[in-house]
Amino acid sequence: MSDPHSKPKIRWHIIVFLAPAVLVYTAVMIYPLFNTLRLSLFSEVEQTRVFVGLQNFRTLFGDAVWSAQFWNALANNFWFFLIHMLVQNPIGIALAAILSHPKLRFASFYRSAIFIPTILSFVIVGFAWKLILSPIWGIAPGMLDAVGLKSLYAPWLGKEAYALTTLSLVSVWQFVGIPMMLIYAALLSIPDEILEAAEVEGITGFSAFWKIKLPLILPSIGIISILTFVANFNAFDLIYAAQGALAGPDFSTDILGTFMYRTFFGFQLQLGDPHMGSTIASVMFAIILIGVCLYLFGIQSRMRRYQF
Amino acid sequence: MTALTLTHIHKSFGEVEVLKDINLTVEDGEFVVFVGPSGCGKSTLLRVIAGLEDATSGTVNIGGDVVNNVPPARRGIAMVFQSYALYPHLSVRGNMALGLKQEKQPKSVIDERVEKAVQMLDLSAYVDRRPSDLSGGQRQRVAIGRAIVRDPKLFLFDEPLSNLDAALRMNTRIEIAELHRTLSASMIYVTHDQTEAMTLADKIVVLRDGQVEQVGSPMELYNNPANQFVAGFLGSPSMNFLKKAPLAMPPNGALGIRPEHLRLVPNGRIRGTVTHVERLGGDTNLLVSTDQQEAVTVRLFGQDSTGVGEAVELDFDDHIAFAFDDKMQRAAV
Amino acid sequence: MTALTLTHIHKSFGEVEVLKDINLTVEDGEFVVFVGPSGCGKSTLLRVIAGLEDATSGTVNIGGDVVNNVPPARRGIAMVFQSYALYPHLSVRGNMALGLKQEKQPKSVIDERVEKAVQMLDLSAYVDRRPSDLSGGQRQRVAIGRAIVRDPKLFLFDEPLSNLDAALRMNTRIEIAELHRTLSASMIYVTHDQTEAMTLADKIVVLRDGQVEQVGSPMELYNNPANQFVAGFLGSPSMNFLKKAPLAMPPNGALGIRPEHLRLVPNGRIRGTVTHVERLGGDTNLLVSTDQQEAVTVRLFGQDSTGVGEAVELDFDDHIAFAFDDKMQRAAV
Amino acid sequence: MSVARQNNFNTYAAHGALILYTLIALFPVFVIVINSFKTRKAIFREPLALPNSDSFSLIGYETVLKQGDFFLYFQNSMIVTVGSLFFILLFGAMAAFALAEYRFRGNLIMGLYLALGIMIPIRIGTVAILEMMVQTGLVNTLWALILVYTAQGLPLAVFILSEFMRQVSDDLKNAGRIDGLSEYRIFFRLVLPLVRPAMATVAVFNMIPIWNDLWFPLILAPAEEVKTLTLGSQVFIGQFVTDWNAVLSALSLAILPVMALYVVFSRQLIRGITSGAVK
Amino acid sequence: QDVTLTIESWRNDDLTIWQDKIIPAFEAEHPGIKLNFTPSAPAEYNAVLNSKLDAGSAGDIITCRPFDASLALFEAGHLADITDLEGMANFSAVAKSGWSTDDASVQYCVPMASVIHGFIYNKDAFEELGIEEPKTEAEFFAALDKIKEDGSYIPMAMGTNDQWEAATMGYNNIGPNYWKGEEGRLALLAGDQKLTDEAWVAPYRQLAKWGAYLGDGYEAQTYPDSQNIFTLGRAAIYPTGSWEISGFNGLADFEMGAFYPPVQNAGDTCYISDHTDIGIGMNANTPNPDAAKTFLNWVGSSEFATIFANALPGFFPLSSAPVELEDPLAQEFISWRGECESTIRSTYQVLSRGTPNLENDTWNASVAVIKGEETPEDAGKRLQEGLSSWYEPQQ
Ligand SMILES: Nc1ncnc2c1ncn2[C@@H]1O[C@H](COP(=O)(O)OP(=O)(O)OP(=O)(O)O)[C@@H](O)[C@H]1O
Ligand SMILES: Nc1ncnc2c1ncn2[C@@H]1O[C@H](COP(=O)(O)OP(=O)(O)OP(=O)(O)O)[C@@H](O)[C@H]1O
Ligand SMILES: [Mg+2]
Ligand SMILES: [Mg+2]
Repeated sequence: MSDPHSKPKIRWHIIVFLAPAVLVYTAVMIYPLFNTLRLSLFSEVEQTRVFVGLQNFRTLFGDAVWSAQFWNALANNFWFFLIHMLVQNPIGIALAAILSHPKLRFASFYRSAIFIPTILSFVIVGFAWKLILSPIWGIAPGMLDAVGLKSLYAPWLGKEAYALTTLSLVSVWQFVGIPMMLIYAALLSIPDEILEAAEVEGITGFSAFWKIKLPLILPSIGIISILTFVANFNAFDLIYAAQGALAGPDFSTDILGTFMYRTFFGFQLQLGDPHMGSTIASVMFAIILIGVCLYLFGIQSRMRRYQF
Repeated sequence: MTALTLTHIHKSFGEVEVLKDINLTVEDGEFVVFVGPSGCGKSTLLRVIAGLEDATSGTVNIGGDVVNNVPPARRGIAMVFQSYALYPHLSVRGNMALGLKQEKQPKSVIDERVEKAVQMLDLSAYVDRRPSDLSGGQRQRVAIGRAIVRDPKLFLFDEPLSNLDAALRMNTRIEIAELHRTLSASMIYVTHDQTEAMTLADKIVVLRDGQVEQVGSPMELYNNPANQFVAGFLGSPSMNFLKKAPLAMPPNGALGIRPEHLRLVPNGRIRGTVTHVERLGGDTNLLVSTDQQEAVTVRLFGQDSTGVGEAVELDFDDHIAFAFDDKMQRAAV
Repeated sequence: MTALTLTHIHKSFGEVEVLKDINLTVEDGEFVVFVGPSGCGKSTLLRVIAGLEDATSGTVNIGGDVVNNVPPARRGIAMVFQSYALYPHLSVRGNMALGLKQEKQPKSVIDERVEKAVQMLDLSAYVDRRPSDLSGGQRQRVAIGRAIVRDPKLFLFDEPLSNLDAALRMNTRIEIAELHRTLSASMIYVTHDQTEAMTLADKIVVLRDGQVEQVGSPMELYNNPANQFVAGFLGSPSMNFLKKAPLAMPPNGALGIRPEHLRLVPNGRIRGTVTHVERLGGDTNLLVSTDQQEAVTVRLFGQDSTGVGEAVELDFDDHIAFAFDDKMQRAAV
Repeated sequence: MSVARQNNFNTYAAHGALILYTLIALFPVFVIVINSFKTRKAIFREPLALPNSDSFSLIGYETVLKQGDFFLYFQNSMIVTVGSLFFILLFGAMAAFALAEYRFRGNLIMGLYLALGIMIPIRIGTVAILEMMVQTGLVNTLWALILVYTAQGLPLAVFILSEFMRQVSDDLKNAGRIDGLSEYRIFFRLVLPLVRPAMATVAVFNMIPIWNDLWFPLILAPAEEVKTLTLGSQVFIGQFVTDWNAVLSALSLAILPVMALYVVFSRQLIRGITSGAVK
Repeated sequence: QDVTLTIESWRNDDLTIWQDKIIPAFEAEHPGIKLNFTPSAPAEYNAVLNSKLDAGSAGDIITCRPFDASLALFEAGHLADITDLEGMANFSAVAKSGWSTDDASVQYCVPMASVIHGFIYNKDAFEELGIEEPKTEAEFFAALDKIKEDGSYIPMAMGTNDQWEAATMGYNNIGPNYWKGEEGRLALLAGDQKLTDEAWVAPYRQLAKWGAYLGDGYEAQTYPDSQNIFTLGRAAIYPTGSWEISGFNGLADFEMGAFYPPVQNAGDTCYISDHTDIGIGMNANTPNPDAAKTFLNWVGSSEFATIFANALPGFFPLSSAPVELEDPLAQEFISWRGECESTIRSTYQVLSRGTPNLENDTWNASVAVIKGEETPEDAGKRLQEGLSSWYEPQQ
């Protein structure tokens, strides 16, 4: 912006400001990551690493065993993402909308409490929910029983049909605080005068939300969606903590993260295969990149950010 | 019929009493301007009328009905905000139509009313633009249009022009005056710009510290202020107050003389030295330090060649000077 | 000696040329005001002088030295910003002292200079407060104090008063004028308020679209504008331009008459109807629609009883009217 | 409360919904904490009952505290978390400032480059990271963890902070320049204090995954003297997987410090978020 | 100058035993060598160890998983060749098979312990209901039926949530009786038998019947859940392995007994899975090879075997030296070595090298069969297809 010195001079301060971050980031993150992604073009034959081009990708998509697992994980991952989009974000928005009510009492208490699951580790969350949902310990069946809905209980985590949905909901439970906070911030940034103008016109309560607030926070919702997308397609820990690396039952909770982990690092008797593992990682990276680009160029560019 | 009657309105925020016993009547078709220093409660009073705040006590009567418990939308009012408060996501047309849609007006009525407002405000070229694509003045017109389509009994304006630059402010001021003539609706207008107050108002309400200081037509207030506050508040440059005046005065009182009523004359009763000259082209202000060490402003029409440091003698007509007593109330000269 | 010489200054942001060949001289002790519509490049020019932006080409000469490659702190300038830009974490004293500390001035010198500025600006009660605990006017004074202590050859002000309210603005304007007289330093002052421009300037520079339209003393510009833009830009209410004037005129040109030069006279050359009256107490503006369907403003001193709808006849002295040709340049009447 | 504007029913409904969700949010934590204070039998018999004189037991905590040096683990976690946050905030803010403040060739590219890391889990680079740490002799030191977490946290930090930095008044920085402050002083003295709420936001968002991470401590610093609390409690969870007293106590012990840290930062977090960063 | 040997292990359960018993015993005998036992969680052990070995930061001593996982480490040059270690002489060829190259020419880990599969039961419950230890399939199911009828106990504690329980404690527990232990296992390796053969499908057929005897919601029951159910006295029978003994002794307040997998018909030879489970080897890149060898030799000694076996009843030493066991339940388990033929888990050697991985598939199939989602025949077919897709002798 301002260069107090003459043009040709190197602005050392820019370099000084950027250098530490760029160095640490490049050395400890980018270099290892690309070093790893590079492995996807190699394979190990007779204890030596040979370059095989895109062979690993052909295996991943062409070989029935691999591709079945891959598509299963991808489909599960989309479901995982869909549930977050359909449950987490609407709940987050709803909570934020309630919280942003100007005269609400105890708002800061609610806000903090609802954010607490987000700060817990996956180990704790996975373990706690396994306990609560466990048929053995009986908290969930007991509670359903108390409201006369015992018949609705099923050992959800153990049933192929429910396990993924259940875990997605646990994840929703854990992370709902993030969209809530971001939307809350967005709602607060809507000027009071606009809402009052609406009030004078009779647009209050729900219609104020639908007709005024929601359109105005759409850009934030867009950003939250893309953050959710990236986080979901990178997810791994919760499934791993709750269901193990085999993402049971019968791979019904397998998502790209667990699939990649299992392949890359091996599991029990299965030997780690860094080459296939990084192949999957590369594909994950590509999927996320495509998603982000679609968002940036397809949606973000069309969405207006309102200056208040 | 009266458009608005306020009776014993009090308003406190917690401990702080912001409005103290406000009584006020706005006649049908009247243009009333609230003026007063910043923080005196103008906006709060307007918001109480709109129903955006509840009065702590007192009644608000709009068009004959007590509306204390009526939500803003059903008070028959429309409000124009300082920041315009346009809906950023809607087009000009959408901004104007939203309130009507909310009232479930038939589409034909909506279209017709919006069209009329658009015509009236000369916005037809912009109906499909978003507020962000409009200039400040256009936004202001849209905000007014949004008020017009509601066809209210009472318009409320809260400093609607303060975000516009000088030239635009003057034009829009005139437009609002014309609008008032056309619609012949009652309007309440908050401002702290006294030019706006003087030029627009049928009736000015001067507020201070949550209390009404004086109510009257602009020229009434200008020519016959009830107290020193009102006298000093209206008029630019503001009135000179002399403690040591060449006239008989109430003890500890002050003599108020408007700058344009001071004349440079030989052997004037006030002597002094020019300390600063402001030449505005159309008129010239002299700042004079009197021999009694008081500062007075003299406003001369046209261009004047008096320079800084010159000794001058000033005089005024006694009948257009005001005397104020030690409680700052008008007193006989 | 000249305080500042700008020679062939160009400045582009990417493709956009914001300043086009600016040449300008500021004499020692002169008060120069830059005016012009928003976006015309006033701030950019000021920032180029300060060294906060580099000119794309051209030289900046301050006090005899070419300073193109000299950082802002060593150009011998001080700047006062529109937003005051006080350091929020420092007290008033700290704000003023920081630049001097940075220059490694001895403590005694710093204390002395800060003390002097504090006295001059009447800030002694606040020296230990943070900016957040000050009112707008006080903040502005601190910002000026911060400039003063640096003892600069050249003061740069970028719309320093635009965040103040009307009354404060007038007082501070006068303070700045006094400051200029006391310090007799050169000052460059950016504003788009023409009252400020007229009252403060020794020399006004009117900019438009990155180009200098005219340079001269306020009265020179007021009484002898080089073109229609300058003529219309200075003066409030602004000059009337008549296309269909009762005088011989350049083809497609316009005749400019200042509102205060129009008189209500019987049998005047211009006939019309009053469409709006603005009574300001000290003067009265009539908006008149002429029989040629042109709108003119008439400014009358004092209070006038002419009402809306009245037919009036207007006239003016030919020698104080300006003719402009179809290129908006001055032409002979 | 305003009569014309507020509807009591809505207020009750709002509180109802919030209380319900708050209960849902806190329930699992509640279950874990209360059961950690009960005897093994009571845990199973009445999982939802509060501990009473009959069922109260600290046996789990005794087991956990007897094993391993929880205080040391806690200290390690603290050092790693605080250290990483310090570098993330410092380096991140510096880079964000450079990107937000200066126009230079490659500004955009650099911004994108730094954002790339948001999209790939750093975990897949584990082997290369470990190799590097081995070569530099940093394995089994807390520095290894601090470096990794710093790298991992930088992309988001730069992204958020640069948004904030753009909002800092240009005039202020220019005033500093005219007063002769160097770019560094402008950054440290003027800009950093003004983006403090944003820094708190970044701190909270980074603190959680760092404190809770299991993977890198396991690989880069598994030695006893540099073990983190999460790793320490994970070993317990493995070791006492059938001893629920111990497991629940270990979990409670792992939850409480983060909660405490969160409470410390939460006010800043709200301020940071609501001052409009991530609009 | 002391050298410190760091031991990598997944046995975090054993942390206290190492710290309290094994390490002091070793250090007392070998001044100058210190030991540091650094276990990680079992599920992460492979990933962590591989990463550390690749990067060169792994400890000196490495606890070896049996068969391929360790073989891969050896082939990658991470495990040292310790064929010539004196202590190696104390082990039988079978014991060594878990940690030698396919041709048995090179040995890279010292065998440390094996575990024996079987069923532990609640003696009090059996007495209460008047049930005897079942010897045959028929008696086994009769017993289960009886318990189920009575209703005060869950007949059998097992869950399918963690998957491996079903395969390890189910399929590989009862399977050897059907495929005749080593005979069948070697035939499968050689390609002479197929997973679709009756010997390999029959165990699934048994498992398919188990679902009915498991507790409510067994689908979501985890391994620790099963352990708790049993030790809290809520289940009567617990299909398991000897490794539980030490843990259960502290938890259960009833008397426990054990029986080996029931045979098909009375008088049939019984086969047990006596699985070589833990070995211990030396990081090829250790800076302290001499100290490491000293330690490994000590692990091969009868002294270690005695300490280890008694510290961890249920982990049976593999050394040929006789060991006196004190725990009655452990004695029961080890006594089966005399009655029955021993074998190891069918999927561990060679067969889980490729993709799809037979071990993982077996987990999956066992669960599916128990839940009734797949017939035993289909399971066999699926596994066979998977195996033959990469394992040449089966093609
Ligand atoms: N919601 C509120 N809570 C507490 N005090 C308030 C609130 N709104 C206004 N006030 C106080 O009431 C007083 C009057 O405020 P109000 O906005 O009506 O002033 P105003 O005359 O409109 O001033 P301005 O010209 O600056 O707009 C002020 O002192 C203000 O601080
Ligand atoms: N950093 C920048 N990058 C690109 N364009 C800029 C930059 N700064 C200013 N401009 C453009 O240069 C032109 C002149 O801006 P400048 O701020 O000098 O106007 P101004 O005369 O000070 O206006 P105002 O009265 O509104 O302050 C404007 O069109 C503006 O958009
Ligand atoms: Mg107000
Ligand atoms: Mg500007």
